Amino acid sequence: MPFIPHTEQDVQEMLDTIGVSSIEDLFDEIPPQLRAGELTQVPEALSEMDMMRRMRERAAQDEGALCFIGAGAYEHHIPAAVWDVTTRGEFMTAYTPYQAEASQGTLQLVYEYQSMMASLMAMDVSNASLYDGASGLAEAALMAVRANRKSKSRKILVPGSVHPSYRSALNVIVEAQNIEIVEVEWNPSTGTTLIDNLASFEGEDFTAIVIAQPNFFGQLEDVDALTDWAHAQKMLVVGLVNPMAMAVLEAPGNWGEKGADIVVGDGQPLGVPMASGGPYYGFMCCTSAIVRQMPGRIIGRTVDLDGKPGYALTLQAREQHIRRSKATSNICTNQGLAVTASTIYMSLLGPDGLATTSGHCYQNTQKLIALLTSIDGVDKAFSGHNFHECAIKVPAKASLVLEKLAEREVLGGFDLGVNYSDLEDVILVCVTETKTDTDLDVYKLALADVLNEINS
Amino acid sequence: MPFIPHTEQDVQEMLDTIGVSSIEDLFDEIPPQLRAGELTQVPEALSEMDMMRRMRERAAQDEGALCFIGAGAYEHHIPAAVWDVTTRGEFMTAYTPYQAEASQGTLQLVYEYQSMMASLMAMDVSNASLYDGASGLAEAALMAVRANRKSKSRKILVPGSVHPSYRSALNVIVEAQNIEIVEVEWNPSTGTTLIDNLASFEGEDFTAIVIAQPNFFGQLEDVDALTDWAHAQKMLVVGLVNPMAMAVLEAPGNWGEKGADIVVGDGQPLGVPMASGGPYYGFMCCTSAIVRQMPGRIIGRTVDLDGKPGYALTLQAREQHIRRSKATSNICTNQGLAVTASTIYMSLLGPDGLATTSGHCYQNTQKLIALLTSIDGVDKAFSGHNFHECAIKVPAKASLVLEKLAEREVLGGFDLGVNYSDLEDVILVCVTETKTDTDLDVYKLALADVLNEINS
Amino acid sequence: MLIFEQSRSGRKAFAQSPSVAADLSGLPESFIRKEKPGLPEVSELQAIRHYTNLSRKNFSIDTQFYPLGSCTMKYNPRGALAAAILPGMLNRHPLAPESHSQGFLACLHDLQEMLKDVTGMKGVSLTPMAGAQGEFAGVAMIRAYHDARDDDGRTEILVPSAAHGTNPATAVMCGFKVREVPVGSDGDVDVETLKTLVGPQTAGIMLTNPSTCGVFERRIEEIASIIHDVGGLLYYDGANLNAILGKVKPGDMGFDVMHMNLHKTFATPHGGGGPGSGPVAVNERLLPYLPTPIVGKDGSDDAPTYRWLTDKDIPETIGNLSAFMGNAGILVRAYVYATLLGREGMHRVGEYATLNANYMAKKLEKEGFQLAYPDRRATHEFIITLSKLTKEHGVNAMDVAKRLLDYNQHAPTTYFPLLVPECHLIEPTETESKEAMDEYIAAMVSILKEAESDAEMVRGAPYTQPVKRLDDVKAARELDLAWKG
Amino acid sequence: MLIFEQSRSGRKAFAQSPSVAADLSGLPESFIRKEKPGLPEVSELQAIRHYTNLSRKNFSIDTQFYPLGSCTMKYNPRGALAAAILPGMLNRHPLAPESHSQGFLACLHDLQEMLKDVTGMKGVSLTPMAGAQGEFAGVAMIRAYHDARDDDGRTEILVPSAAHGTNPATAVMCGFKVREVPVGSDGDVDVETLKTLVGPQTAGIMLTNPSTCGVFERRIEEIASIIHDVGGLLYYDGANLNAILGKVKPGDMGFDVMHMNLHKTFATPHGGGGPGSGPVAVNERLLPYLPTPIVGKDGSDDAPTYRWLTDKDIPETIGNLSAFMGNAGILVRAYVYATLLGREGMHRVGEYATLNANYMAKKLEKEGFQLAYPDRRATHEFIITLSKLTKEHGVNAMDVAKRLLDYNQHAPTTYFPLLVPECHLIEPTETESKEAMDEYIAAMVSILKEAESDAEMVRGAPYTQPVKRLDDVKAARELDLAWKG
Ligand SMILES: Cc1ncc(COP(=O)(O)O)c(C=O)c1O
Ligand SMILES: Cc1ncc(COP(=O)(O)O)c(C=O)c1O
Repeated sequence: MPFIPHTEQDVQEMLDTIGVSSIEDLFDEIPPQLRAGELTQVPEALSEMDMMRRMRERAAQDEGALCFIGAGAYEHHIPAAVWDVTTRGEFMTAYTPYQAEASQGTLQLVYEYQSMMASLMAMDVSNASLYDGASGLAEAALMAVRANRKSKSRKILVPGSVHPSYRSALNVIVEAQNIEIVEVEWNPSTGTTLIDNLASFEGEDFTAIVIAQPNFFGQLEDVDALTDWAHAQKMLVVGLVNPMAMAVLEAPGNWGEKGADIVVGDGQPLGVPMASGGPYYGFMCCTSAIVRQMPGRIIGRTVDLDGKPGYALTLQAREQHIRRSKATSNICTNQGLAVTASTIYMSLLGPDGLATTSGHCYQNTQKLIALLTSIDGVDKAFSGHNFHECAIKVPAKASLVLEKLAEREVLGGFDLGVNYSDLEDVILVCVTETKTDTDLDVYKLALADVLNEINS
Repeated sequence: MPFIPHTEQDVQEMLDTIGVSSIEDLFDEIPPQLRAGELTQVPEALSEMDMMRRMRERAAQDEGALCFIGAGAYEHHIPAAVWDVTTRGEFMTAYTPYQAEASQGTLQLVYEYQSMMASLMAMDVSNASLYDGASGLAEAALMAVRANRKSKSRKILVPGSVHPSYRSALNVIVEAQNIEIVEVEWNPSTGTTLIDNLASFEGEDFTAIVIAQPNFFGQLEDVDALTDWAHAQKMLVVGLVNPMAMAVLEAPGNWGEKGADIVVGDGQPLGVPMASGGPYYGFMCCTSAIVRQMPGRIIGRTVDLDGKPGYALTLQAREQHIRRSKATSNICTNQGLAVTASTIYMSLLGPDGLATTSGHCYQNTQKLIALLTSIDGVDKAFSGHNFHECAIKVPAKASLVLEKLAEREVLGGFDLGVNYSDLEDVILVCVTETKTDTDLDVYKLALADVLNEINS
Repeated sequence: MLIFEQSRSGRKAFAQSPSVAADLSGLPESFIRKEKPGLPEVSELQAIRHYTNLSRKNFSIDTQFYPLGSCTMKYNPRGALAAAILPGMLNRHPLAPESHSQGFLACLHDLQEMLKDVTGMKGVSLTPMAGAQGEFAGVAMIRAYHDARDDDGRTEILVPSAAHGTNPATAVMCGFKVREVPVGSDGDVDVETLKTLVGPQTAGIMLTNPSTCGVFERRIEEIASIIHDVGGLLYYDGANLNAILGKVKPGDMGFDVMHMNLHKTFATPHGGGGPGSGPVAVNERLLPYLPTPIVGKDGSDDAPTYRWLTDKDIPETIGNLSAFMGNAGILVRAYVYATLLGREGMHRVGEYATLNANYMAKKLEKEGFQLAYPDRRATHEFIITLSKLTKEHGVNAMDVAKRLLDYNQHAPTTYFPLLVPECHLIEPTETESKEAMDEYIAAMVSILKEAESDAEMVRGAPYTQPVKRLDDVKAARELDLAWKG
Repeated sequence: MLIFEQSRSGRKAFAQSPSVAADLSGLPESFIRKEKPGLPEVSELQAIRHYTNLSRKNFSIDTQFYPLGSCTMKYNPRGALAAAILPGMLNRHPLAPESHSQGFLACLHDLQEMLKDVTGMKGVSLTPMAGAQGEFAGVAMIRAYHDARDDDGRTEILVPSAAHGTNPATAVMCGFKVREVPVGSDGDVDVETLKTLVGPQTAGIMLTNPSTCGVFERRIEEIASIIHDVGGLLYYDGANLNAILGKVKPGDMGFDVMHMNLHKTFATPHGGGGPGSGPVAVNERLLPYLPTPIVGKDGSDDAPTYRWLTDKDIPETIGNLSAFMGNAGILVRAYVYATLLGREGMHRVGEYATLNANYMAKKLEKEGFQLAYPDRRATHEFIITLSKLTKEHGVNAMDVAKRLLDYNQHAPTTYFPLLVPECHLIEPTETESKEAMDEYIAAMVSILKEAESDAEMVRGAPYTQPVKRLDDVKAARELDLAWKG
């Protein structure tokens, strides 16, 4: 009986104690007509050995290609130590630290995480995590509506250059609460949100604006100008950032005169494997002024009976288990283990290691851009600066090019035509520090080859 | 500076404390002419990322073939839990438990290991490990010479059906101490040591005999008769066994009337990966009567100041760090971590799980024998019974057949011709529980194909 | 000591990133960060030592019995981890083309099929990232269903007073008003009152069964009729599915939609707070609204190909709830768990979980503890109330919980459900041995004696943990949420 | 509690082996085991919980400062583990054909080359499985060398009195008599006496440099001449190589043969007692005798192929010491470590190891501790003697060591080398931070005060460990080496 330790004698003794004659008797309060039959769709058990064999075969099917896709999930080198320590039973198989005295490990770690993340974002405080970047953005929108007492509109400005999946998840999650998302157009030549695009919104009541840095196209926005403009309009500013980029780029807390009010994003680049999309985690930071509107768990430092420092869940009155229908969010289980990994990752790299890694992503991307645009008909889709993704225009349908690259075991990027009908010939290409010069050459040669094939 | 935590300020403060002006000064007692120059053969450092990339490439070179080689190292399924727990820092990065109070984890575990291993071998006691099976056999020979006070000969009978590498290592290690290894011939039709072969040795003074079960050819010896014969000749019996087989086959402690006196072997089959040959570990058990002659560390159960049970290194007076030139062996560092894995492995499988696994090795081998011998000209080399290895005669040179099988990504076994000139057309094939019926078919088809190619 | 207190400016002791700085000369100054973030500067050894030692300050399933009610802290098989971290699984990009995703998609599809079977439902979407997001998806589908029928007046979701906090919070997030349904003294929903609360304003009801009172809602079919009769739908909160896995299917009880907590029922690790995974399952009515993405299968069973179903396939979907496929890695672990259990094993889960809980309940009762529902069968969990102890000795449920830690036992869930005073909600799960439970019971008996002879001592517990009882009030009043250096 | 005490007859709770029993009908009864072995019958959870909790009773590098002299307890990089457990490395059979071994062989060959360089030797064999086996291989080669020259009368190996126990034990295993060489009060070998001990009977000398006294043998070149002049050879015990890695090459000091402890100098984990790895290196003289197997390289540097060298290539080899390639997996880890350090890093090891030891020595001296060799430079380790404390307060070196555990500091090596009374041999290694050492020093200062004010208390230490001081005498007298049920 996999995982069930009972011997026949145990079962008998237990039944005797309970005073019934069979396990079946324990279900006697359940109406008999509700009892389930065979589970026909659940196959016979496999031993761990057979299971691993199957899983190795399945995993091998998906392996081996060189990956240049980013679009919200990024391949970085994860130091071996990160998950060795993260998967220690004491971290991995504990739950939410309700019993603080028996959970100081997790609690102190999350306090350290909050400190690191707040500092990386140049914000006052951080929570202990939300599900992912996209749902985190939705929580930020809900939070902004609660926090901006000056605004009555429940309307939020979101540039079209924000990740399309983030925007759709945002919509799904906030629309039931009558919050309206208003799209801001991006400039087709720079791929960014220009102040000029915003002029038309001036004077109207908006609760908040979302500013992504870098944006979905990998382009760098003029965050200072946008932040100051929004604050002048009495909106809250929600920064949406890639935390890896923040080791090099100016942090949201320092944007413009006053900095962003809320910052969210996906923590995956910080030591969390791509793993088909999750578990990642949404991080969220904000200014002290609005911390009581923040969703999710928060750890605070306090003292014990002897005055010794210790850590505990705090501001629980915001949460569903205390406040129920009046909670700031329904979130309960969060993404703790991914946060554990990120905390260890940031400790291992430190500020300089993170900046170097981040810088090499940038540098490798510039190298690849130079290589690819040396091919006839291939060009950057936008002017301006970018971080480690770049929209590359190709002289063919992006979907076709990508398909043919995949046949050559190069996953060439994300087809922007899927979400932007004007960009059907544009590929969003990502390069991180994991790519060598040889890898970049492989991509270039494959692309040249593919374009040749298509055009011949 | 990989792994060195010193800041410039640290270094300065430390130098100030010491009262020197540079690190260089700390080497002023070393004659200058001895100072090393550049290390020209050590390349520039790689980052962990670049190192892992190189190692992934190298590892991939050696991967993928279906392995039917045994000959002393066996592929078994290792439950995921085994090494997850074994590689916990507290087990992996501790050292020999000299400070018993701060090492109760390792100490209790080894006490449990000793108990399990002694019981699996049906012997009184076990030590905490030797290097591997081969060097363990040498230690057993040395121990037998110390322990058998009745014998003066320093001569030990070793059948030719004992693993050739074991025999050569045995020779290398014992010859300096004037111990003579006398070879016993094996019967060419059964591949085993027959009592008849031994008659010629009767009356002569031998210190001990080595009895392997199964022997190198995978054949089962008549261990009861051999043991009783040896004891009648006043020899000590050194059992050499595969511990996995002992879940099914009679254990050395129960051989014949009185059982073996010393038992050794390689613990690798019990949860230790093949890993190109090590780290494995040599296990050694013996009767209580001769425990003070045993080499290697031994853990004993005792009590602390409060009378609470605890564990400690014991019988240290046998060991080099106390007894120096009079020690039972020079061994110091042993193979603790592999023992840790085996202990967890045996706990996870229990007596029934181990017997089932062992039984499936046997059963799969019988299946493969039937398949292979259905090919024209292919036959068992020996009559009698075998465990999970079998000597298979092929109608061609074994080395050629194996080479061509390898081209088909089947590692077909061990070429017995390497060590036995009469067996140049015999392959020692091993099948464990890890092989499926499909795998067996793959082997059969590949072999048929290879023989076809060779004969055409 | 905090990791920051071990940091020294200028320390660079790692082999983790390229040693040469990158060329950033192409980036204008204005984009570039001016001040280093305050991350610690420690050596690899310091980081490992620090976090290894921190981990040692946690209780966990791997180290202690952890009978946290409503959380199903069962053994998390290491084999599931091993499979999920195979390189092909770990390094797959979420947007990899389907040609490079067949292995992963096959696992997800198999899991969908198994979950349909155990829930008795018609469709499954794996995407929700925890129970609460599953609830959101489910209630959003209820909303979409009424919307699609232009049934506009349905503004209320009913929730029993014993419900988990996520239920009312979710209903509100989905734009509904919450109306509480009282629970009777036998732990079942008060059906008579329920009848008075329903009407054309009823969008649906959210129920767990067994309920958070640890008893099976016996009149569930009647409740289903009441709700359905007024045009509402039934949401099943699957947090307690472990009690009935393989024994009863929620779909058969009349539920229209539900979530599962794979991190509970399907043994994926809880990670010190998460991640979890909360797939939703629906009957025919709600099939069109399932959240995306879902894995579809084309071709024959012998040569299947798998692909993502998106809003092109499911035009009425409520949409996506995360950037990609939810907590994909957790889904892989759950799939592996189901594979290791197999059909027989799946049937056994509910049986042994129930056996363990009933055993503990009966034994504790015999030792003088008061069951909240003494006349009911326990399900996979049960409640004791310590009101008497509190009244007589001033030792409350929290004190007993803290004292348990000194006995190396993780405390059960305390003060939930709110309607039982001074309660402990105890859930042993099927993977715990009789011996482990007996030890816990012995600890409880011992604490009972201590409370009688030295209540003061018990109120001061714990004494053996890295810290003594913490000042929660100070934590909330004098907020210290980030280290300031 | 022992794992056996958690066992219950008939418990089968695993998914680890095939669930159906195998068909053994082909095997005659007489071969078959009659009684089950006494292995525990526990669930996967019980096993994991038990061993996880056991691990928590250990001190280790990952959790504590561990300045065990002569053992070089430096940080063990996790990257080395990650590389060594790549499937291609972990699952390679030791007898796989060379066509399927090029990746593994390349690593070993690269390691051989690097070790030659850092030792200043001409040949390396990686096969010995720990230091002591390296010593055996080395002394056996010395024996083979003399034998090959028919130089029969060489029956003695010289060993300084301060030498590690493995040195004399090894010499005896190789059939030699051991003659002890005294060590002077400055920690160096007494060269004048040495001269009187050598002669035609001298096969060789075994030395470490720096010696186990933690000082550099300054007259090493003179010693080499003395030994070489009488026809003997010099063996270098590489246990202390960390002190001079990248600074001095043993080959340049005149040594003919040596071993390295990769588990010390090359940062492979100590595993609670092992495994280690003890490669041997030799100069030209002993090249013909190197133990097999060794990795050879054919072809150009651009397209190398690697192969095993065996006794066919090295006909005079002393032979093989283990069934296969020694502790292959440890060799891979050591190779990775060297790769991560690189040339510069390798040069730094000796420097920072020496800096740390000298810092600690000087600070402890300033705090009132007595250095065994106060006029000498410390090398990578140093000795303090607590004789004064023992005389004045009855607190001996062992008492202080045990009390250190209460300060969460692993004790240094005690009572070794034997010639320094009441000694602590302290080796911080280069991977420890100044803060870690300062904490240790603070603990020592505090214990000194405790010894002065409450010697009794210190003698009773430790108080904070899973057990108090253990009764070693009982352990040896009333042998209990296996659980009897
Ligand atoms: C009864 C019940 N419902 C819902 C939830 C919410 O699930 P999750 O924490 O996965 O969001 C929980 C979890 O604690 C629960 O116990
Ligand atoms: C000086 C010295 N020589 C030799 C050895 C023996 O090495 P090993 O334990 O690897 O056999 C040691 C190890 O402790 C040592 O310190």
